[in-house]
Amino acid sequence: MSEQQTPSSPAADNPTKHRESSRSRLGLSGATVRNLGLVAALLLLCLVGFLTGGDRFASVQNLMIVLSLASVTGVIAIGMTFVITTGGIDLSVGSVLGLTTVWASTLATQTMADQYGWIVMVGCALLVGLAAGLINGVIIAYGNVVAFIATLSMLVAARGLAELIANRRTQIVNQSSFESTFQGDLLGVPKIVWIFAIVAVAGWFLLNRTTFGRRTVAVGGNAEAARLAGINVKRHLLYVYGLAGLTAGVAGVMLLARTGAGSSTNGLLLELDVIAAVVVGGTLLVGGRGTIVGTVIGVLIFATLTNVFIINNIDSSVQQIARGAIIVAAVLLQQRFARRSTS
Amino acid sequence: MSEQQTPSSPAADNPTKHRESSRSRLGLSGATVRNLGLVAALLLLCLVGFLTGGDRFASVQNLMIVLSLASVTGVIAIGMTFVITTGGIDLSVGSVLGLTTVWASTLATQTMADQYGWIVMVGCALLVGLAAGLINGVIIAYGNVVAFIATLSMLVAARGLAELIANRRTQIVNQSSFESTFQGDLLGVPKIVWIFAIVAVAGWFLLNRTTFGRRTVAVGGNAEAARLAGINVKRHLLYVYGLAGLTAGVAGVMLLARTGAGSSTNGLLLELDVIAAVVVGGTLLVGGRGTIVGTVIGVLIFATLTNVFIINNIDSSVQQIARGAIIVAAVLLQQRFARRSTS
Amino acid sequence: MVTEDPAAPLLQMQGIVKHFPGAKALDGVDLDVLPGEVHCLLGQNGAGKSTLIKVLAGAHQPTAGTILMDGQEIQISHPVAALEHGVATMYQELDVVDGLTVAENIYLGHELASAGFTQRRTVASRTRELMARLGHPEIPPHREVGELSAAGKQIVSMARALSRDARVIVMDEPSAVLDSGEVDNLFRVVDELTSQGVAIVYISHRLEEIRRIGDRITVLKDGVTVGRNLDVADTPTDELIKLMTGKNVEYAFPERPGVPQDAPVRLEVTDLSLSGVFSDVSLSIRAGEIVGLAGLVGSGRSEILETIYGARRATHGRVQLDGKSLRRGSVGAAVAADIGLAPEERKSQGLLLDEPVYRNVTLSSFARIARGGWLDERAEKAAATEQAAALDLRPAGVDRAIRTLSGGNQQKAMLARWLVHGCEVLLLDEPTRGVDVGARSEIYDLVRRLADAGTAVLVVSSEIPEVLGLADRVLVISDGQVVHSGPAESIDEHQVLDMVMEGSAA
Amino acid sequence: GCVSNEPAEEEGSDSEEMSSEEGSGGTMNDEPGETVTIGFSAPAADHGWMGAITSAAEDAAADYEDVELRVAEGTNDVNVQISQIETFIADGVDAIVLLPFDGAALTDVATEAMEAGIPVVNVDREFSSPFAARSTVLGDNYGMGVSAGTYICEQLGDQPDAVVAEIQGIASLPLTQDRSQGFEDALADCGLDVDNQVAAEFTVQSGEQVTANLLQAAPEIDAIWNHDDDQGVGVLQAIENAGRDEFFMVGGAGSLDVMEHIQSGDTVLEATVVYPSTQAADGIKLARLIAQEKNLGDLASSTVPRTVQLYAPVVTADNVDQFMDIGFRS
Ligand SMILES: Nc1ncnc2c1ncn2[C@@H]1O[C@H](COP(=O)(O)OP(=O)(O)OP(=O)(O)O)[C@@H](O)[C@H]1O
Ligand SMILES: Nc1ncnc2c1ncn2[C@@H]1O[C@H](COP(=O)(O)OP(=O)(O)OP(=O)(O)O)[C@@H](O)[C@H]1O
Ligand SMILES: [Mg+2]
Ligand SMILES: [Mg+2]
Repeated sequence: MSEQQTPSSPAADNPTKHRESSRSRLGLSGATVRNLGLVAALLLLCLVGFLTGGDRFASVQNLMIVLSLASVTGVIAIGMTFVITTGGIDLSVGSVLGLTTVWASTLATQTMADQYGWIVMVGCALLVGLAAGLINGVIIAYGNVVAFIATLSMLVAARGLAELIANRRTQIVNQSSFESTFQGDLLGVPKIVWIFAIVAVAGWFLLNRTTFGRRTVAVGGNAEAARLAGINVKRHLLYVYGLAGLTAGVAGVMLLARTGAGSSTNGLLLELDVIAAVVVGGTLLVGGRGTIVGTVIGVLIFATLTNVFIINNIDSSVQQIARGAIIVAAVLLQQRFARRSTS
Repeated sequence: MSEQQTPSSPAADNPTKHRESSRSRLGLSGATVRNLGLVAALLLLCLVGFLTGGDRFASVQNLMIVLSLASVTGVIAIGMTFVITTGGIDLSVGSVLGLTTVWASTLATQTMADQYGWIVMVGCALLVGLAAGLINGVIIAYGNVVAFIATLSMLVAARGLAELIANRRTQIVNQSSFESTFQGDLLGVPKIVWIFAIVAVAGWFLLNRTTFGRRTVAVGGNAEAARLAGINVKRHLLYVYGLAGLTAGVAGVMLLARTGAGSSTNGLLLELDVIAAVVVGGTLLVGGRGTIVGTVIGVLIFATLTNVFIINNIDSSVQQIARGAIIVAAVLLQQRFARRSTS
Repeated sequence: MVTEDPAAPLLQMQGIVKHFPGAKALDGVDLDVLPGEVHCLLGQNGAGKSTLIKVLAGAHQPTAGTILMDGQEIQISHPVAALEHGVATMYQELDVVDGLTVAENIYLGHELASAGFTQRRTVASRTRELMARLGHPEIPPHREVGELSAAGKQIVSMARALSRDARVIVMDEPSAVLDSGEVDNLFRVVDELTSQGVAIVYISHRLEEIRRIGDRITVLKDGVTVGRNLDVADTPTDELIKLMTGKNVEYAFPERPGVPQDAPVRLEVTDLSLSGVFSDVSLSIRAGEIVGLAGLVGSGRSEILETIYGARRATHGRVQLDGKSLRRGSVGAAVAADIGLAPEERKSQGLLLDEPVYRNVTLSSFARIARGGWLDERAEKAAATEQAAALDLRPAGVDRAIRTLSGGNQQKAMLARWLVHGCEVLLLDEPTRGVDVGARSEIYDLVRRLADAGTAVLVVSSEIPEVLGLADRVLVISDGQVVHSGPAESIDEHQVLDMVMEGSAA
Repeated sequence: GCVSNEPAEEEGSDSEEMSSEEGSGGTMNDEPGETVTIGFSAPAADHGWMGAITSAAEDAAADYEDVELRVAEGTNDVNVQISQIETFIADGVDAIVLLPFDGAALTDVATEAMEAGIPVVNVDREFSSPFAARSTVLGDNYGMGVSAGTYICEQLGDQPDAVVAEIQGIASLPLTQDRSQGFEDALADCGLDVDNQVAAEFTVQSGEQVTANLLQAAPEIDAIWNHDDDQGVGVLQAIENAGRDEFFMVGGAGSLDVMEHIQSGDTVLEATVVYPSTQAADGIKLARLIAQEKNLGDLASSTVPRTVQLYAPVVTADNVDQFMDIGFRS
């Protein structure tokens, strides 16, 4: 939002042209260079984890824990990457996630699932997420309401609706076909991690290899140019917010599988974590540039950070102070790295 | 953030020009026209309040309740208006507010205040707020860290620090000079409302009548142009975030007076409320346009909404759904109004 | 070049009216375009040229009027409809997306895709072909457009129009950001297209270009057609200017009074270098002197100006004003020492588009206008109004948002900023880019008047005649090096071009 | 397993039993008196226990035709909560039941209400001044910690090296600190201490998240105390996901699900410490009695007492049947 983020400003020390040449020499795309810094931050964090936690940190089991924890946030972050790439924001993902877990685990849904299989619960979660996303999209694209306000309103409203439906109770999932399908491991890797992987790969292709992705970047980079090139900008925004809602629904299914419970408190404050991961990953808040790989690394950084803290049994207040400092340090490191690697 | 907000996009039928001319005919500034729509939304809300609550709503006493409620948020929203006008954002205000209430009410501070008067507590709150804001500013302006991430880190870190200082206990204020100075009414109006009024008027002058305000608008409107016009953009950003921190400190003093207690949980999630009020008020998230009057009306709308809900005794979950819908409706109304009033 | 029967126009626009709420941009404009011709659209800044072609492109909806293609009335209700009817447009405002690659920009909106997946290889090879056709095989399809210069972006925009296989290509001031070599390239492609029967609608403020490629001319003034289908060969320049401006404009450079030998040196630049861009640039300008920098696009002229001004931090060298060294890399110091820069890209580097004119004008003069941080709006407006009047700013009011001014008037407002400030040294980067003939000579006069009053002026322009005509002394820059320095009278356009080419070949 | 969204009657019968429990001679008290308006304000229902509190209050009020309940929007912003109480005062309600987000912060406004002649019943989080409430219904947070710690001591007292882990609720709340303090003190009595401490947020999701990490951090555990049974749903799931069972767990609050687990012994959950979610319902009942100037049925004194502190017993497989009735559906 502030000028520092605009890559297009011909700011004094921005060696655009120069950078390009050295980059092409290395055969690296701009996104790759930016991601290198992030990987460095993640590796540094892992090193700290290993030095302080030893085998408790550096084990396959722990890796799976970190990945599992990253999965729910990660799936939403993929959808959020698209939203932020258009220059928008979706504050409602956390509460929509909560709503989908509640709706998909009501007595009625679970009873129907007993009859027709888990598809009912999954379908319910996805539909609810999609619907919430599309409502956001309509309000933003066709109502011209600033995304921040529209999705903040959805945040509040979806939470209220979830409370109404759940009657403020936690709904336990005991639908066996759902549990057997989504809980546990596959080839030694938790199923929800597989889902995250699939969504991430699909998201990467969608953003980088399809017209949908190209249009997303165009809408965020220069909406007027996109319009003049014949893109239906409003409809595209609608789709993108729908997509974000859909990923919230997928994440809802994953959370249901992982916690075995639907609750209106699910996803509380998740939005900030998700946005932070996406932005730390290198997607620009002003729009026009998005990176799925960066987002995945961003999510992993946050999950690893939590893991390292708990393994070291650090007081939660101290954790928070350290967390703030480390996030800033990671971003600074990333910048430094990007600058150095190109000189 | 999405294209709809960008006034600079030469969108096809954007009636900029027209608005300009009819505006000058009516002798109204652009901000005034936009604010009219907001006032209409507020009046409508008041009408609903009056129809449903009658005298319980339309009484001086109730007005004072609404104003008191609006005051704490309002003061921070004034600072936030400057930040958002530069195109930035400050997510840390709520937790910095919490930190200032804690720091200003520790045993040590209160003991010192017993000796030297309330100025110690107030000075402490203001200094802590200012320092937190300046740290934000340095990281954003000189570290080139995106404001969203820098202030999110500050949010987390300040909360952790507040917990450490308060040892997670609520600290009771029983410093009599502080209480007698800031609690209660003056001329029938609560003192914190007076403070809000003073801060709002000062903010208005600062934004509209001083070079500081002009620079704020310039930095947000086009940072590169501002830089080439000789404005020290980085230093100015530092000041603006410092100002936001300072208003968090002022709000801290007000909240201490209102609650008589300092706690690390003070100001939880306040940032979203504040940003929502500022944006609903008409300040652009992309920067370059800010309105103090709009912000004040925005804050009043949210406070009145809360008040009308209580008076009407609506179920808490339903309230949330309604709140979401009403915020969107208010923004839509404001837009419609602005469009109509200029045709 | 007109290959078909001139009686059968390809495209006709009749009685086009476009009202923006409160303003009439077009008030009944007609345009006939024949197949295979280059039809030039002329008019002052704000005459309505861009608005007209935006109506044609479906970006604006006309208030009234009809558009005929092959004699059939058509509706162009959105940009896609225009493209479907074979009308492709290169807009005046660069309409590329920085975050996308060259190839992606070219095929934006008509991506070659199977089942939604972009066919990257096909797209890349076609892009390579297009770039080769435009004379720029060195621009790779996968390069991010944000990393290209303005000229590069213009070429991408051109390639996009070509990729549409259009029957009519509209070019809105394509040459404004191009240097002479690039313009030659552009014209070669235009010739190629017209020989295939494609019609070109060409907008430019450079009359000599119109002489070179134009077939017929339509002249707009204040939203109405004042000259219709004039033959380029038969219409003298005076007449065109008269049609456009409604008066006789002396299209000449102001007299050079000659700088007195004893005039003090104002600006002294010694061995200034910016690593990777230019090196060891030395120059000095005396009070009352205008120095011009000539060179190709990308030769580093803008960077030299910006480095002198402190907007970029020099890696080496020194800038002195009246014998005192300036702090390196500090715009504030330069402004305080009364150095002003009118940057190259008005919109992105100079203006606060949504702010009123007077606030744009006083932005650098707070030290003069404010007292203790307090602004006196009345004083501000008075100062701005005074300079606006001196520059003949149109419309004269300083309260309107600067966005609503035409390009030439925005440029004048930029100059007014430094007039209010009062400059010892004025650095002008492409001061007449996109400015119409009338305003152009006013700007020349103004610069000369400033110099006569003792200001030292450094001008960068891609139009070599402009540099030669306006400046007292000319420095030729090639590849970041000064390759020639001498009085403007002692050198002509061809010599400059030779030097420039030689330097870049070396 | 149990089914959520169970029919509402069950809850109704719950509260009826409670009311008879509380005022067993109270048939007189339940008889309709003059209609009273009671204002109710509580923090946001952002976790199950708080949700149960609000629902219980609403249900309790619904049982009386002479009670008109005004429920303010749940909020964690003390500034807003103060404004809610101010509105109640301005409205002239007959009594206020207040579960403050932060007891100290709401003390002033509660005092104001009392001064305006409106009795305030303080629930769960205590005011910092005795003048702020007519009557106070408290759980026992410190006592909870002590009960949990004592239970663990009983089980592990002979193993001084035993690894004890603690899963807190929202760490920044004073009540969490009270619980942890009680726990620590009780453990200290038998020479144990807390080896791993993590903080969740009273939500299922956060419970699962921190527990997954905790189990990794501590490869060998002997006992866990989890402060809250709502987040406990996630905690148990994480334990199940990790396939760990070398330890036993003690819960907190006493949700019905947890009691069912204790009863069936199908999880590591051996016991829970009750922290009654009936407090707000009790608050409503007391407020009604105060406003109608009645007394608790069985008391000899003529008015409602100043403080009611609810007991925090340990529920184990041995006595769980006794407590099923007061368990709440989280
Ligand atoms: N979106 C708009 N809203 C209001 N007025 C507009 C808008 N676009 C253009 N105008 C006005 O319409 C008139 C014609 O503008 P246009 O851009 O077509 O001029 P032009 O001939 O292309 O000028 P230039 O040579 O400077 O590019 C101008 O007075 C301009 O201010
Ligand atoms: N930020 C930068 N860092 C390093 N080199 C740069 C940067 N920007 C531009 N350059 C290089 O500087 C040279 C000059 O750039 P530029 O296009 O601004 O020159 P110019 O002479 O002003 O041309 P124009 O007519 O386009 O203004 C180019 O060779 C370009 O590669
Ligand atoms: Mg134009
Ligand atoms: Mg240049």
